[in-house]
Amino acid sequence: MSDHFRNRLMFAVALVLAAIYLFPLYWMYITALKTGSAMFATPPKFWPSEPQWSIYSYVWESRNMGRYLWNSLVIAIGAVSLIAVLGVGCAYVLARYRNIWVDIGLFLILMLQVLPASLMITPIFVGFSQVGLLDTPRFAVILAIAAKSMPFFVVLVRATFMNVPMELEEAALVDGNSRIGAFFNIVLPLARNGILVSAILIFMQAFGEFVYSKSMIQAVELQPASVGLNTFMGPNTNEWNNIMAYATIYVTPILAAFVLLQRRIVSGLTSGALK
Amino acid sequence: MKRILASVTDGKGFDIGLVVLPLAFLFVMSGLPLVYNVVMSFQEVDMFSLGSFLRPFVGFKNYVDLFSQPETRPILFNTALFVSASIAGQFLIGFGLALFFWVNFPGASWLRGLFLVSWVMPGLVVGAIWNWILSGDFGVLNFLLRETGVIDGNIFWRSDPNYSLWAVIIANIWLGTSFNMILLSVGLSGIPKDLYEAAELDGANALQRFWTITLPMMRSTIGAIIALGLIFTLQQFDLFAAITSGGPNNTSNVTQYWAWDLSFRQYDFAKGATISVIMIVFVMFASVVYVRSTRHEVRG
Amino acid sequence: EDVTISVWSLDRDIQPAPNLIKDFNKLNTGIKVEYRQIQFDDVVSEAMRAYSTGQAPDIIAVDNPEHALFSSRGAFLDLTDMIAKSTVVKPENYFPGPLASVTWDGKYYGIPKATNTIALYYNKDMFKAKGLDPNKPPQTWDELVEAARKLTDPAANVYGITFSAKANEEGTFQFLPWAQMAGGSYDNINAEGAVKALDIWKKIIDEKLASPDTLTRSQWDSTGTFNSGNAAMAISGPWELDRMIEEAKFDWGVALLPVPEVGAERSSAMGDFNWAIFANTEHPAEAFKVLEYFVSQDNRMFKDFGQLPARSDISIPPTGEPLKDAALNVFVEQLKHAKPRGPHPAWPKISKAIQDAIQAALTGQMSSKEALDQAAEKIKAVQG
Amino acid sequence: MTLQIELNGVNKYYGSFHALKDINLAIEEGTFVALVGPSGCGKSTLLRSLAGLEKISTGDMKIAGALMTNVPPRKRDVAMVFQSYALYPHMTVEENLTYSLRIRGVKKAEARKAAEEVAATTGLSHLMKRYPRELSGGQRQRVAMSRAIIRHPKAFLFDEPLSNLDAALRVHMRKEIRALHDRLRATSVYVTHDQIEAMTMADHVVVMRDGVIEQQGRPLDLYDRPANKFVAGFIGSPAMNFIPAIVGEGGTHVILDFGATRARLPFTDALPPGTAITVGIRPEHIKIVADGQGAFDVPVGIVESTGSATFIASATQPELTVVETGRRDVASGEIVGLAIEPAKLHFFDAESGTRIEANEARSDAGSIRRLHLAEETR
Amino acid sequence: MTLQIELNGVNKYYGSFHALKDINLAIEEGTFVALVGPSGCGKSTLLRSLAGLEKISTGDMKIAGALMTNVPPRKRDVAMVFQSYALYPHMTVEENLTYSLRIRGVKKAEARKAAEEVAATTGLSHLMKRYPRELSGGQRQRVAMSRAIIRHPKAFLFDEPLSNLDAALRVHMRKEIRALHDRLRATSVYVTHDQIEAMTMADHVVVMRDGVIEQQGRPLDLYDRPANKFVAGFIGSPAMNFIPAIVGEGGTHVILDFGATRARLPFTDALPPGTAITVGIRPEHIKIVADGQGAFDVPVGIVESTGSATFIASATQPELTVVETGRRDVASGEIVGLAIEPAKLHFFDAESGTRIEANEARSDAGSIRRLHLAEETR
Ligand SMILES: Nc1ncnc2c1ncn2[C@@H]1O[C@H](COP(=O)(O)OP(=O)(O)OP(=O)(O)O)[C@@H](O)[C@H]1O
Ligand SMILES: Nc1ncnc2c1ncn2[C@@H]1O[C@H](COP(=O)(O)OP(=O)(O)OP(=O)(O)O)[C@@H](O)[C@H]1O
Ligand SMILES: [Mg+2]
Ligand SMILES: [Mg+2]
Repeated sequence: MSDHFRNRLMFAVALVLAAIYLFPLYWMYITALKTGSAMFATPPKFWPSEPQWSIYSYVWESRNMGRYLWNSLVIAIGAVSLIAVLGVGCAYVLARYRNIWVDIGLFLILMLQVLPASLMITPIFVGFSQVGLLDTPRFAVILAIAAKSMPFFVVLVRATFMNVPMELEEAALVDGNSRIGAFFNIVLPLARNGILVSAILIFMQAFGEFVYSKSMIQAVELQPASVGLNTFMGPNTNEWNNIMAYATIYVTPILAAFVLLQRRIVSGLTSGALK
Repeated sequence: MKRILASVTDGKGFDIGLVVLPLAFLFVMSGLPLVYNVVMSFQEVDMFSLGSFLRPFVGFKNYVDLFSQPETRPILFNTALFVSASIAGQFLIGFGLALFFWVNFPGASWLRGLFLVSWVMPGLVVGAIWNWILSGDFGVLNFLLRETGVIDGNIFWRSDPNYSLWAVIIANIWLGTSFNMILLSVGLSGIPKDLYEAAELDGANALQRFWTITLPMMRSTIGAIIALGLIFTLQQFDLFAAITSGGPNNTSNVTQYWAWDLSFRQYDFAKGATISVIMIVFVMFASVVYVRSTRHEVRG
Repeated sequence: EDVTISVWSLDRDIQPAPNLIKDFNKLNTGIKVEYRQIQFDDVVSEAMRAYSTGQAPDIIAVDNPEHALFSSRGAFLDLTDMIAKSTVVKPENYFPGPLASVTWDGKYYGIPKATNTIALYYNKDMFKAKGLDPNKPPQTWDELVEAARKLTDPAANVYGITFSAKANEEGTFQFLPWAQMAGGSYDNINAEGAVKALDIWKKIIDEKLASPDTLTRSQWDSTGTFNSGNAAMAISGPWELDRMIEEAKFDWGVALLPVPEVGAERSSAMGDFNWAIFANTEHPAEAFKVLEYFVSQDNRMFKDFGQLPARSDISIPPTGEPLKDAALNVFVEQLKHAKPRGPHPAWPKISKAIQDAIQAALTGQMSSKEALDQAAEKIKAVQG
Repeated sequence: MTLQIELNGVNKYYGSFHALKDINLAIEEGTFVALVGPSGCGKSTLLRSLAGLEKISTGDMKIAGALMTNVPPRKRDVAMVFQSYALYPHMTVEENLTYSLRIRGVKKAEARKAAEEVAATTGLSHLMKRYPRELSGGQRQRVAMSRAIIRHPKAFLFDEPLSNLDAALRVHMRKEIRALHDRLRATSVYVTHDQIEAMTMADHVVVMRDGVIEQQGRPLDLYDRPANKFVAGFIGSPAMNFIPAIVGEGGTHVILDFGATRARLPFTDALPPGTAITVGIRPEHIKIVADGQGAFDVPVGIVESTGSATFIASATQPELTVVETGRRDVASGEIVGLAIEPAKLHFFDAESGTRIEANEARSDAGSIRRLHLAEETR
Repeated sequence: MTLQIELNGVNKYYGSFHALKDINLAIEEGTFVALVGPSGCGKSTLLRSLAGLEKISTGDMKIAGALMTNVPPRKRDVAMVFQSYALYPHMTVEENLTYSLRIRGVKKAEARKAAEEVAATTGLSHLMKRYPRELSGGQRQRVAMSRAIIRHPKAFLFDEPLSNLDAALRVHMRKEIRALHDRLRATSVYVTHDQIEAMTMADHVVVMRDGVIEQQGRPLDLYDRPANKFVAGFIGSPAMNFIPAIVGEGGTHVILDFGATRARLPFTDALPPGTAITVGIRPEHIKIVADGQGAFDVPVGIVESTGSATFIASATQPELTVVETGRRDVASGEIVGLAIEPAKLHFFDAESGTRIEANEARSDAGSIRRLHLAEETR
C-alpha cells in the first residue's frame, strides 16, 4: 500500500467523519433557508424546496448585525487579552514548580470556576453595580468573562508548559537573559500550540458569551451578537430560520478564521532541543 | 528595595507575582460570588434582598427541605450519569479523532479545524438543532436510523423517559468532542517522536505504544481536560433548556438545570444556591483528584 | 430639564413599546422616555436584580402570571388612585381576565398591555379527506378525541392533534383551561374534572393521536408540525396567525376550545404582558402619564403591531385576510372566557407542580389522579 | 555464513538534502561492524534506516534475505541505542529497562531479574527507582545502553553508546558489548567516534563521508592500506601527517614540500617523475632523534604530554605531529631530527587523494638518506 | 592573580541524595580547569551550581570575590555548554548562536558576523538556516559549543562539549577552545571524559568521585603522583594495573600476589615488612621482552591492536595490561617477560588506597631481579 493511497484513504475517512460531525452545522445552514414550518416537516428535507436566500440580507439589516458583531469582537478580544496577560504567567509558574503551594493554587483555580454563569451573575451584578463598573458595561463583561474563563485557560496552558524542557530556559538564563526575557523568548514560543488553541477556545467562548452580556449591557448599541440572536425569541415565537441565518452569518467567518489559525498546531515543537 | 526588584525580574518574586496577581483577580471576581452563593444557601432569600448579605439565617433548613423532595435523588443520579457518560463519550471520541488526525495526511489540519464548529455555534442554535435532530417524528437521527434499518419505529429521544437523558447526553457529547479533540491534539503534538521510535524498536505495537507511551505522556493534558470537562458538563444547561426542559417528569433533570430552574423559574434563590453548594462539593472532590494526579506528571 | 422615565419591555422594533415611546418622545411633553429591550426569559430575574440594587426602571412590562409576584411584595406601585382619576385608563374597558392579573388584594398594580389566548386550529382539507365536516370542528372533548383518531394517519406522517405539554409554563398554560372547563382550578387542581382532563390528554398521547414529543415541544414548534401538514389539529394562540397564513398550504380554521360536554362552562388560558410602575420610582406621576399614553394608543395595537389589546371596547378591524379575520373572531370570543393564571405571588411554583403532574401522568409514571393529588398537595404547601 | 544485512543502492533524501548516497553494504551474520565518519556524514541516518525508522528514498534493503521496505521497525527485531538516548521519561530506570521484555509478555519477576543483571554490568543497580530526569548524562546513556542489551535481538544498532562515559567504564562496557555480541551471535552495527572502539571491537569497519561509503574492510587493513587520503586521515589518532610532494627525477625519490623548504626521501617505486603526490606518515611512525640523526631536521613547535604519551608538533608548514610514548623532554624551538620508517609511508594522488600502491620493492628500511632541510630546491 | 572562583564547603542535595560533598575549590583567574570523574560523580552538578542554575544547599560560592548566593545566572556572565545541548528548537542555528548577543543588544549585522566566524571554526557554516531537529548529533553539539564560544564571558563552563565529535574535529576544537581561552583570559571549567583533553588542555585538573574532590593539581602531577588508587586508576588510559602485594622481609622488596603465583620486586624503601599494599604499574611502563628477560614472565591473554598501538593483556589474576606502540606480534597463550621500570612503580595502602610515598632512594633502574613466576610462596 503506497503512501499516496494511504493518504487518499485517510482523507476520505476524515471527510466522512467531518461530514458526520458537521451535520448540525449543515442543518443550521439549510434551516436558515427553509420556511418557518418546513423545518418541522416529516420526513425531514435535506434540501429546502424553496430556499429563502433573501433571509441573510434581511437578518443582517433588521438586526444591524455589524454593530453586534463589532461588540462581540471587542468583548472577545478584550477578554482573551486579559486572560492571556493574567493566565499565561500563572500557568507557567504552576507548571514550573512541584510543591504544595502549586497544588493549592491549582485547586483554587479549579474551584473558582465551578458555578455556572447563571448563578454567578447575580452577585457579580450586585458587586459591579456597587463599584460603578456597570457604567462601562462592555468592560464589565470583559472582566466577568475573564474571571469565568481564566481557570480554563490556566489549567490547559499549564499542561502545555509541562512539555517545555526546563533546560531550555536555563540555557537562556546562562545566555544572559532575565527570567522575563527567557520566558518570552524561549518558553512562550515553545508552548505556543497550547496557548494558541486555548486562546482560540476562549475567544470563541467569549464571542458567544450570553449570560453576562445580556444582564450587564443594557444599551443595545453595546450588546454583542449573542444577545442580538435572542431577539428572535419571543414569548410564543421562535423565528428559527432567522436565528439560523443569523448564526450562520456569525459562525462561518469565525470558523474559517480559526480553521486557518489552528493549523499551526505542529508536532514536535521541542524536538531536537535535547540530547 | 533593589533586592525585591531583582527578585521580581529573576527570582521567586517573579513567580509569586505571576501567580498572586491572577489569583487575586480570580478571588475577587469568582471567589466572592462563590461565597455569596454558599452564604445564600444558609439564608432565607427574598427575591428583593439579592443586593445584600444581611438576610435571615436559617441554618440547614434549605438543605433539609431539598433532600426531602422526592425528585432530589433521581436528579442527583441523573447528574452523575450525565456527567460520566458525557465525559466518557467526549473524551473517547475526542481522543479517537485526535489520534486519527495525528496521522499526518494531507488535509488533516484543515479538517481537524472544522471540528471546532461545536465550540463556536451559539448554545441556542445548538440546542435547537439537536432538538430537531432528536425529534421523534421529523428527527434526522431517527430518519437515518430507520433508513439504515437499525430501528423499526421512531424512538422518541426527547420524550421517552428511558431516552430523554441520553438525548441530552448525545448532544452534549457532540458539543464537547471538539474541545477534547483539539486539546488532545495539542497534547499529542508535544510528545517527542523518538519515544515512539524507541518503543517501536522495543517491539511495541500501535496499541501498546498508545498505552505505554501516549497515555502516560499525556497525563497532564488528560488530567486537565477531564477536570475541565467535568466542570463544563456540570455547567451545561442550555441543552436541557432546549431539548427536554428536564422532562419528561424530571427524567432528564440534572442539578445544574434544576438549580437554574429553581433560581430563575421559581425564584427560589436559596434552593438554587443550595444545589450549587452540592455541586461545589462534587467539584471539590474532583479537583482534589485532579490535583493529586498532577503529582505523577512528567516534566519535559 | 426633562424628566427621564426608563421603560423595560421585551418588545422589539416592530412591536409596540419602542414605537410608542418614539411617538411619545416626539410629543415633547417634558418627559423623556428611555427604552431597553430585555429578553423574554429574563424579564423577572433582570427586574429583581435591578430592583434590589436600586437600578430598577420606572416602568416595566411583565408577564401576567408573574405580576402578583411583584405586586404582593409592594415592588409595584399601587395605581388604584391614579386609575380612578384617569380619564384614559378605565378598568371597565378591559377583559376580566387581564384585569384580574394586575389586581392584587383588590388594588390595581398595573395595566394590561395586550392579551392572547388559545383555541383549536384545524386543517379543513384533512377534515374533508377523512370524511369529517370541515365546518363542524369538534365541540367536546370526546368529539375531539374521536376526530383525532380519524385524522391520525401514521402512514402519511400525520397526527390527529398537536399541542404542548412541555415541562415549563407552556404546559400549564395549555392544561389549565382544560382543568378549569371541568371545574378545576389551580387551587383545586385535583378536582374530578381536572383528573378527567388529564386522562383525556393521556389517552391522546397513549393512542399516539399526538406525537409523544408533545411532552417536550413548545407550542410554536408543535404548531409548526400543523403548518407542515403533519398534524391535523393544533391548540395554540393568535401569535401563530401570520406564520400560518404564510406557510400553511391548506385550508384551515379556528374553533373554540372543546368543552367537557355540551354546554359546559368555557374557559381558556390568558397570555401576554402587563405594564407596571416600580414602587421606588422617583417620578410616579410622569410614569403614569407615559402609561396613559400607551393605553391611549391601544387602538393601534392590532392594526400596527398585530397584538390583541386586552380591551373589550376596542374592536379588531378586519385585515382583509378572510382566514385571519375568521380566526380572530374566534379568538376574541375565546378571550371573553380567558382566565389569568393565579394571580398568586408564588405562581411559578404552583405552575411547576402542575407541570410535574402533567408529565408524571403522561409518561405513565403515575395515574392522573395520583399526579394531580400530589400537585394539589404541593400547591397547598406553597400557598402556606 | 548467510548475508544478514544487505543494502543495494540505498539513497536517502531529507527534502533536498542528499543524506545517503548510493550505499551498498553487505554485512554477514554475526559480524560486528563499526561505522565511522565525520560528524554529519549520515551514520545515524544509515542506522535509523536499518531500524526502519527512516524510510529510504530509493534502493533496497534486505535483512536475513527479506526485503524490508514495508516491514515495520518492531518486526525487524533489532535493538537500538539512540544517539539522543530516547529514554521514556515517565518510567523509572527499571521500567525503562524492562519495557521491551514486558511488551513481549515476559513475566514480571523474570524481567526484573534480567534488568538487575544488566544494571549490575552497567553500574545502574542503585538507580533502578530513579526517573531519567534524576540521572546524570552518563547514567542516562547507560540506561539507553542497558535498554538495548537486555534484549536478545537479531541485530544491535549502537549509535555512539559510550560517548558520555569515563575511560574506565568505557573499557568495561566495550568488553561487555563485545562479549554480548559474541554470545548472541547477533549482527551489530556500531557508530562511534572513538578510534579505539572502532579498531578493537569491530570485525569490519565502514568509513563514511558526506553520505558516501569511502572504504570498508577489516580494521587493520584500513589502518595499513587506507584507500584514500580521507580514510587515511580519519583512521588513526592523532591523524596521519600529510605532506605535498613531487616524485623526483627517475621516479625513485620524493621531494617533500614544506613551503619555504624542501626535504628529500628516497623511494624505489617507479612512478612517473614529476607526479604531484601527497605523502602520508602516521605520527607513531616518526621518531624524534638527535639533530642530524634523522631523515631530516625540523624545529619543534607545540609539545603536549598526556602523561603516557607526548605529542610533538613541528613548526613547519604543513605541521608534522609525532607521538612518543612516555615523557619526552624536547622544548619548543629546538631543532630535532625525524627518523621515518620508509615502509610505513603512504602515497596518495595529489589531486584525487586516492592511494598510490607502493609495490613490494620498497627501499629497504634504514636506507633513507639523511637530508638537510632546504637541501634541495625544485 | 585574583581568586576568580572560590567554593567553600559547598554541599548539594537532591532530596536525600547528597550530590556534592563539602567541595572546596579555588580557581585563579584565567585558569583552564578540567573536571573529571566517573559518570554520576557530580561534575555537571558542580558546573550547574557555578552557573547559578542549581541552588547549593550549604556552603558558599564566590566569583570574582562576590558572594553568588543571590546572583541570578545572567548576572554571572558565564557561558555554558550543556551536556544535553539545550538548543533552542524554535530557532535556526544562526539564531541559536546569536541569541546571547541579541539579548545584549548587539547589532544584527555584528551578531551575524560573529556567528559566521564561529560557525566557520566549528564547521557549521552551511547549516546556519537549519533547525536543531534537522541536525545530526555531532552538529547539534557543535551548535551548543558555538553558542557558548561566541560570547566573551568572564568564565566558560563546558560540560562534555566534544563527546559526539570525531577525532579530527575534536583535535581541531580542542585547539580552538584553548586558543579562545588564552585570548579572552577567561576562566574555564571543562568537564570531560577524554583523558587527552583533560591532560593537554587543562592547567589544573580536578578529579571527583561520588561528590567528593579526590585530588586536584597540575595534569602531569596527577599522572605522576596520584594521591590514591582511585585517581591513579582514573588518570591515564588504559588504566594503571594494580596488583595486591606484601612488603617482604626487611621491607626492601614486595611480593606481588597473582593468586596462584607470586612474583618478587625489589624495593629499597623502608616500609614495615608484612604491610599489605597495592602496587600500581601503568601499562605504558611495562615492556614486553623475551621470555625470561623481564622482571617476571606471564602468559599472554587477549591482544588487541588499534593500528598505532597494541594492547596486550596478561592471562593472570589480576590481569596486567601492557601498551606497545605500533603492531606487536605476540599470540595469546605465549609466555613473555615483562620489563618494568622500577622508578615508575606506585605504591598504595592496601586498605585505604592512599598513596605511599616512595622516597627518592628507590632502587636504581634496571636492577630489578629477574624472577621466575611461582618462584616464591608466602
Ligand atoms: N534531580 C535529581 N534527583 C536525584 N539525583 C540526581 C538528580 N540529578 C542528578 N542526580 C544525581 O546526582 C549525581 C551527580 O549527577 P551529575 O549530573 O552531576 O553527574 P556527572 O558527574 O555530570 O555525571 P556524567 O558524567 O554521567 O554526566 C548523579 O549520581 C545523579 O544520579
Ligand atoms: N531532518 C533533517 N533535515 C535535513 N537534514 C537532515 C535532517 N536530519 C539529518 N540531516 C542531515 O543529514 C546528515 C546526516 O545526519 P546523521 O544524523 O546521519 O549524521 P551522523 O553521521 O549521525 O553525524 P553525527 O556523528 O554528528 O551524529 C547531516 O548533515 C544532517 O545535517
Ligand atoms: Mg549521529
Ligand atoms: Mg554530567
